[in-house]
Amino acid sequence: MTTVAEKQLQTPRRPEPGTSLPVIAGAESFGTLTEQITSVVLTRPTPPFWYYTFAVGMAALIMFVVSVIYLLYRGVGVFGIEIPVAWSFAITNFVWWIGIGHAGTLISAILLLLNQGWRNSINRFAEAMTIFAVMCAGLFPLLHLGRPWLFYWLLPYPNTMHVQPQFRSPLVWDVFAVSTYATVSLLFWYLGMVPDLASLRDRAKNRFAYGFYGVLCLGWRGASRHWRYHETASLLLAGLATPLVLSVHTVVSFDFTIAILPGWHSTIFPPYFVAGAIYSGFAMVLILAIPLRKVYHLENLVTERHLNNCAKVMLATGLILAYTYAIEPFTSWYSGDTFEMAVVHNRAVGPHSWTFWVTLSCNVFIPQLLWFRKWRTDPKRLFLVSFVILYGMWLERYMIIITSLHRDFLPSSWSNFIASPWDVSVLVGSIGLFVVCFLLFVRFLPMISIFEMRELLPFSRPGGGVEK
Amino acid sequence: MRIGSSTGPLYAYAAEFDGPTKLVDAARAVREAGYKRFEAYSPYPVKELDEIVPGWNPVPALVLFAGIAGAGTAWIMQSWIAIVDFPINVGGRPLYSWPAFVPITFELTVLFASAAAFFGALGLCGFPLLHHPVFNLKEFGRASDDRFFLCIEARDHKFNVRKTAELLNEFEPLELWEVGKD
Amino acid sequence: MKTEQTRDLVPLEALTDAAARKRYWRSLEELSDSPEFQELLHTEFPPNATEFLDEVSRRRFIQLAAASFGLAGLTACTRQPPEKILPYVNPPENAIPGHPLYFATAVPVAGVAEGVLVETHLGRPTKVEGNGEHPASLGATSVHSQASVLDLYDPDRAKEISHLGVWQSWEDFQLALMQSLTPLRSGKGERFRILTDTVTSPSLGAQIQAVLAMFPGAKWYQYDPAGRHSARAGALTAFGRDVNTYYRFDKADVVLALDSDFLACGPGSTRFAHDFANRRAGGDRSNMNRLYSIESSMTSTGGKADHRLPLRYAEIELFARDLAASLGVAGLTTSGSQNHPEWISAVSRDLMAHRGACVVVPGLHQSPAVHALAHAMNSALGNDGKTVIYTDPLEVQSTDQIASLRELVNDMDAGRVDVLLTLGGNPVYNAPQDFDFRARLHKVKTTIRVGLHSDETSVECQWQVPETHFMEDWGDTRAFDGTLTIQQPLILPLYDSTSSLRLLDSILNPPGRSSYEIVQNYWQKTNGANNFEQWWRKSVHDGLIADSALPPLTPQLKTDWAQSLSSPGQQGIELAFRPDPYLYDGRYANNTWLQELPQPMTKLTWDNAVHLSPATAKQLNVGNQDRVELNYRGNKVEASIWISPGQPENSATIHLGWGRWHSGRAGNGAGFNAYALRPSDALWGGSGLQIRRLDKDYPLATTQLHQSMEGRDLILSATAAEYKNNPDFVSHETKQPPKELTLYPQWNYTGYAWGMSIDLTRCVNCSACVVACQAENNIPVVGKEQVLARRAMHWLRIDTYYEGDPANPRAFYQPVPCMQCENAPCELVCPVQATNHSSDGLNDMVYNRCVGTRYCSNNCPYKVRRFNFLLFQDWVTEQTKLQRNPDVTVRSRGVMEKCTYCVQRIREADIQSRVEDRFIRDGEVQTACQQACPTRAIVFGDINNHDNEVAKLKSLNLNYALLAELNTRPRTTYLAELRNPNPELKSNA
Amino acid sequence: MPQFFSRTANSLARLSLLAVVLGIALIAWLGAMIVRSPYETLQDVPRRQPVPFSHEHHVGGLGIDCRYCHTTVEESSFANIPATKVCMNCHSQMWAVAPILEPVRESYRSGKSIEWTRVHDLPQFVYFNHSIHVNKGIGCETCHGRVDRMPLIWQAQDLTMSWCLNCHRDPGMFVRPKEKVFEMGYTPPANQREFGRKLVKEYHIQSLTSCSTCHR
Repeated sequence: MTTVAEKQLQTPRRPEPGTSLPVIAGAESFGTLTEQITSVVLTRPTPPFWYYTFAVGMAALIMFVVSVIYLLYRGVGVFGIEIPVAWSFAITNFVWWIGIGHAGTLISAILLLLNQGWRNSINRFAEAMTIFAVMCAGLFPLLHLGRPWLFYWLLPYPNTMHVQPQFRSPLVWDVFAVSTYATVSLLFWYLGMVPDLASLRDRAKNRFAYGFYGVLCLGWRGASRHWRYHETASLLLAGLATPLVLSVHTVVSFDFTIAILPGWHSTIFPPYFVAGAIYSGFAMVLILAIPLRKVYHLENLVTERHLNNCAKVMLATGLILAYTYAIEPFTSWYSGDTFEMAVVHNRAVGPHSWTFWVTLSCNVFIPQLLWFRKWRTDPKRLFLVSFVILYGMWLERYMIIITSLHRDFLPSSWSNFIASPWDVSVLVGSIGLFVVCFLLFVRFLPMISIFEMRELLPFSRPGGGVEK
Repeated sequence: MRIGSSTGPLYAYAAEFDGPTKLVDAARAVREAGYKRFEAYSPYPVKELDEIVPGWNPVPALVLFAGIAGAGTAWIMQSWIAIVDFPINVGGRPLYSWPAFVPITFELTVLFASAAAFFGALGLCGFPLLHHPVFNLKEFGRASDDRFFLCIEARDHKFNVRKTAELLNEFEPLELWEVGKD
Repeated sequence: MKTEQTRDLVPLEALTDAAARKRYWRSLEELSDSPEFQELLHTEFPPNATEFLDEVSRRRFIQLAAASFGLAGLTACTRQPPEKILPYVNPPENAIPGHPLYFATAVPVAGVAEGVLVETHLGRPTKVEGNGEHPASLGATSVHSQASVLDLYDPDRAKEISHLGVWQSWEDFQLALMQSLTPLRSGKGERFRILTDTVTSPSLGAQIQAVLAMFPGAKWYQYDPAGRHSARAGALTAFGRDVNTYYRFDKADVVLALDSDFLACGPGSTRFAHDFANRRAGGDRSNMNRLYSIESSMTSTGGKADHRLPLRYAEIELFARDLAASLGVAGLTTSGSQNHPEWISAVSRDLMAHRGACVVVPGLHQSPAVHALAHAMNSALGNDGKTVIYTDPLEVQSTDQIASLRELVNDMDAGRVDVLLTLGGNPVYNAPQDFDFRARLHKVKTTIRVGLHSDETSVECQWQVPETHFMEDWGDTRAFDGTLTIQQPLILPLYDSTSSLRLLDSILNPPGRSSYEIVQNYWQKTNGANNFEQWWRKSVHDGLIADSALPPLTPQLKTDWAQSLSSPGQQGIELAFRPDPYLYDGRYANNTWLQELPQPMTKLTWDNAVHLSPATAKQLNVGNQDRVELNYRGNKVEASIWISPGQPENSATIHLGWGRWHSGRAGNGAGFNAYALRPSDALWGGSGLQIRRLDKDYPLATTQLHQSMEGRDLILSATAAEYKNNPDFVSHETKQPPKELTLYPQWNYTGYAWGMSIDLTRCVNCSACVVACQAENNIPVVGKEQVLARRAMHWLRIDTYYEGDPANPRAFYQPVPCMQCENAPCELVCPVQATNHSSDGLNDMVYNRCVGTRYCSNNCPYKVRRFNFLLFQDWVTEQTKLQRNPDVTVRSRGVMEKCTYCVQRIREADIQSRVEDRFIRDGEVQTACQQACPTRAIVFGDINNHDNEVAKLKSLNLNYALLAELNTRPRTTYLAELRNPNPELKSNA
Repeated sequence: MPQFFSRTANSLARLSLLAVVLGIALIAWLGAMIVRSPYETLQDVPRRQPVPFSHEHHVGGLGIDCRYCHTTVEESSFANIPATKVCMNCHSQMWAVAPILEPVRESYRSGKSIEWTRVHDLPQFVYFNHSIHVNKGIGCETCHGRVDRMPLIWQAQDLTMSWCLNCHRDPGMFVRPKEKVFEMGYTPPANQREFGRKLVKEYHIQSLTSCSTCHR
């Protein structure tokens, strides 16, 4: 009787059509695959890299907590906001974080629907990234309220005042969109993780771990009935999450487009924002994936092909952005609207023009390097480009918010904007929150979907061979 | 035949395989033999088992109904609040500004449907179900790793200690286990 | 006009087609795209890093306990702290709790009265309104009257009698006063001196005279640093006697202002602005008056002028002389300067064409010669008795204040003074620099100071006696035309204080009578009517003594007056002192409303500055906010530069009243002290100023950083001639979308529909409306740091724009309250219904519902919403709480606020009318800004009733909506500005 | 180790899930109840006063009209709390030495106000006006309840905003003839709906629900 492992040695690996880069590199059996991923959580010593980054993240998180306490104590005026620039960092951060989250949903939902098998090795941590990013994002609209303790007035509930939210406001849409998005992402992520939690349970070395993962996996047994419901639910969730993810950033862009401000009031914003969101999200995925695969020696699972594919998505969305950057001045010129033209002019040469040009460089010019295969597959170079894009996308939102607000209709109200140290500390602090959450995830939960990776193995189908 | 769990009355026979091919073949044979209470366990979804292992899948219907309920809830809530509950002139817009109600209606549709998919799927699985007789099988831990199990419950009216074991042994399992109830 | 020059200075020129039509620009640095200017633009904004280190926030630390209570009150699910009700023991007559009472009195602004009605709630004065029957007010108020109520509650007022800093009782003080005065009686009181502010109060004058009679050797000095020194000297030159001059602008077709800011500053300005505006925008506007302004710094009046000529302080005298000569004033030769011949000829022709219906107005701070020349011109033009009225001086005793103060100082220096009683004034701070008053004060044996504040003079005197505020005590005072008002107290003195009247009485008839007895006795004696009680009641009630205006005089020009004129020399940079438009001579320095009130043209708050013309600044290589050292005759002071368009070349204007060091928490350290440069022989300036640039800058807080309209149609204007040819120019220039152009059905407002009309022709930028709004609506003051951070809270602002040549631009004023848009963009985006429309079309703002997303502000195209970024409202100081209007919610941290058309007044009137089962009458509801406005530029009412004034104004063809193309459909609309330039005179038209 | 959890773990897991769901519901329900309860609204809670003034005695027993003490109720927003002088009008003669009235006499002597505890205490941002309500046929009793049966005064209604809106949206259900405004124990006619509609028309009553009607 030959074991699967032996059989697998003789099965030739079939490269996927259309690419020369493999999804899984190196020989794998079910056992080694399970071992490789679960051992990160269960057996292997936590690498020093984890501790270093955790320490840095924790320091930033403490800064975040301190800043938030001070913010709540003094009031939202500790930020650099003013009249007319009544929104600045907080909303920028909100849009930025939400946008980052979008890549996770895209990878897990849209690529699942499109049957892109390669996404199996990155979808789990991308989803985790989504959840933590949405969490960070969700904090900002709360923190930037004048009276944050009354946030619940944005929700409809029976109350003694007999007053309900105003459903024409994009901010109420935001509340629903972001909370739906957070909930659905969490459900999707958890549903996908249940079978893998069972794997962790079954490989747990001590009672505590067994109990912990045993409860978390709810008693998963891998019965074919389980898989049937699980698969259906996953597909349906993917089908629901796909329009959801598009709607969320569309709604976020409504925060701007519903307003009458020149530079905000534009129909191109929804696709523009969605593309930008995916763009920045993939950059974040790469920023997370590149060190992770190195530190945890996952190069065989997260291969150059993944890097290449992510880079291609970035290139494509980056080009969409470039198009919108180009079309914006065109439409304002074409409209003949004095105010719109003034904003375009102000963005290009006004006191905040540096944000415009740096944004353009980060999001359009520098990413053109991705046309070169070397830049798409070399981890270090790709990391660099991703970093630039991530910064560029933050700056883009900052640019949109500030340049439209600080010079709008009446020149008498024109102003400038200068950030306060608290603006920066809360932003950096939120990154710390994200890093801490993400590292805890890596440490305690399976960061790669094990069961979906098994499906990728060539002998996973009855009769051998891989489904596409 | 090895004993998986010594205590209690017999729960099931479990055949352990090292790959999906034999599992599917065995399951098909078991079904053709007229067994109803059997279940296949695998570390990843094996599509072929869907047609073999009996059961129905109400999840899509659940999701559809929940989605409709979500849409209805959102639309009715918004319209009622804006028109009936406290009609207020907001920026000169009409009370029934329906285009403004679209985003939330969509979001709640998705929220309700997703919740239905998630809770429906897990609920149909019977979760949380931390204790289950099949866990009495010591080797069952590998069902989430690299082993495939086919269980035929003793409750099945066709179950016969000898015949069932013979049927399963036909497919050369790595082991055939006897699983106890406790 | 220098078209080619200004064109490339407009940054948006390339994009705006309107640029070809109009060229607007803003603060000077933007005129240039040079890197330095760009850098300046960046540094102009404050880093917020220090915002939690400032003084205010340290205080705030303590406030937080109280604040949390306030916050709790606004939340929904917290129980309110229990509240007590304290009813009267004996209810006063006429007092209905919940209804305010109004009492007539008069606000003495620099000794000259403005009649007012003071609103009191349960005995607390909260708001000052104009007295419609008083000639100086006619129902309107100046900024000073509006702000005077805050002075009453100033927490830094002097609170107790003290001797060398030790608390004393009133009896202790009286004893000490007697002890120091009794030995002087032997020498007939030669060593006893009294120093006062300018005294116009008859009863106080009588008291002082009585004291002087008791001490025949004693002397009385008056000193007002910003008083009518020149006017007196000029009158003496021209007529050989002192006269009080005032003007009848309602009868003047042509007005020539010689460095006079008569529309916004100085005695009578409230009335003058009223008459001027009525003459300008009355009827069908076919018969406008014309204003020429020749001035040495940019003022509101200059900005309003049809023709403005910036001349240096000294050049104005030459101009006046040349003009007078060309008007044919006898005995006068021209200066020979040959400057501005086209102006001389055009203006003199225009004046001659309107003999008896024109007026020449000299500025109070101009030289005596200009005053004399103005008298001569008015006389030559036959204006005397028609547009120019002369009366006896308002002062009880007109003196050469500088000479008399010099005498006092010399006596003090020589040790000839034993007791100096200082009533009011603040000579240690504001006496001419060369008098060295502070050092000499210490040579006096006993120094006694009666003052409202514990100020620079108080702390240098041995005895400090707190003075009552005019709202706390009886008194009397005169208006610009001599009309008398008996001031009545509205509240018991808040502190252990006394009035000058009472103090003097304690010398005359120890232990002294009450102020009431003193004033009533005086008038009983003076009036002598047999029905005195009735006369007294009526006079007090009406807020003025009937027919008490001083009778007109007809003084004759001296024959040899012209010989006493001398020609001023000039070299180098000229320095001009001006009283501050708001702080006056510094007496209002601790009034936070006035400190934070944006200065008329520059919109500066919390600081004064050295005003230089753009070209002079360039020449000196200084820019906005640069710190410089001013050196004038060897006296030095550090100051900041502000580049002011319209300032004459080689001339620096600085305002008095700043840089105080003992005024209280608001005034201390705000601005620099111009008195430190002021010599007694050049009170209003002279040449020879040296400016040395120091290598540091000093942030100046302005509320308007950008004063160019960027070619946008924000303020529509035309000349009278253009309007005549094209009466519908407004509808051609605005792009109001048709009402049908919307997908949505219309809301109909069937009941009241409140609306406002603001006439830009009438607005003179006096800012009374802004302070009135602040007083009425409990608007907090935020302090300089927060103004720098662009967080000023004024609900109503006056945008000031410049157009044309920076050396001599045209200025435009536009008051901007909430527009109350029917299609309000702000409401649409509020997630919690905190702002929405009332059934009568108001854009309601529900403070208690606001969670502070600030989205509404972003979406407000007019940027009229104000946000409580931090805890701006003072929840701690007890005194300021007393001032608050109980009908308006006091907003706390994290809440948006804005103009509501004074909805509390609308609702009050609404309720009153419904109780009486009738409709609200036109004019029954006045907004605070409307009520305060001297020129009646703001009119408010129900626009659904076509008989109402506001509806009529809105139907004029001058009516337009700001940013109409956005289809917000504002309820507040403007009437386009009309000007009436002289076709003969090309410049500055 | 596969069979790690005991059979009871299944029930335990399901119960704890249920507990979480029910717990959240319970907390929400409790919160909703608390804000509507007398704990928050102080409805029906008699308040201690410096003098135990009994409306039951003065109104119910002696039949004194509301306006004898609450003098400004018809003309002002504030109904007025009587001055000490008003108490002394009678109590300088009647019960002139009763120890219970000592605080009143003390106030009269010293000129210091009696410190009553406010019972009907609206938040500072709510501007209620008595005169308009009283003049348009809203009885004292409608909001203040049967004052003639209150030994110590308490709040008869919860005074929440939704309570205010109840009437403001449909005043016809609560309005009564003007002459009955100060009457206690008024029973609305059976046809209040039609009767109210008639009065609303007659008195020109408006249903005002704009925010600035009460919040300024």
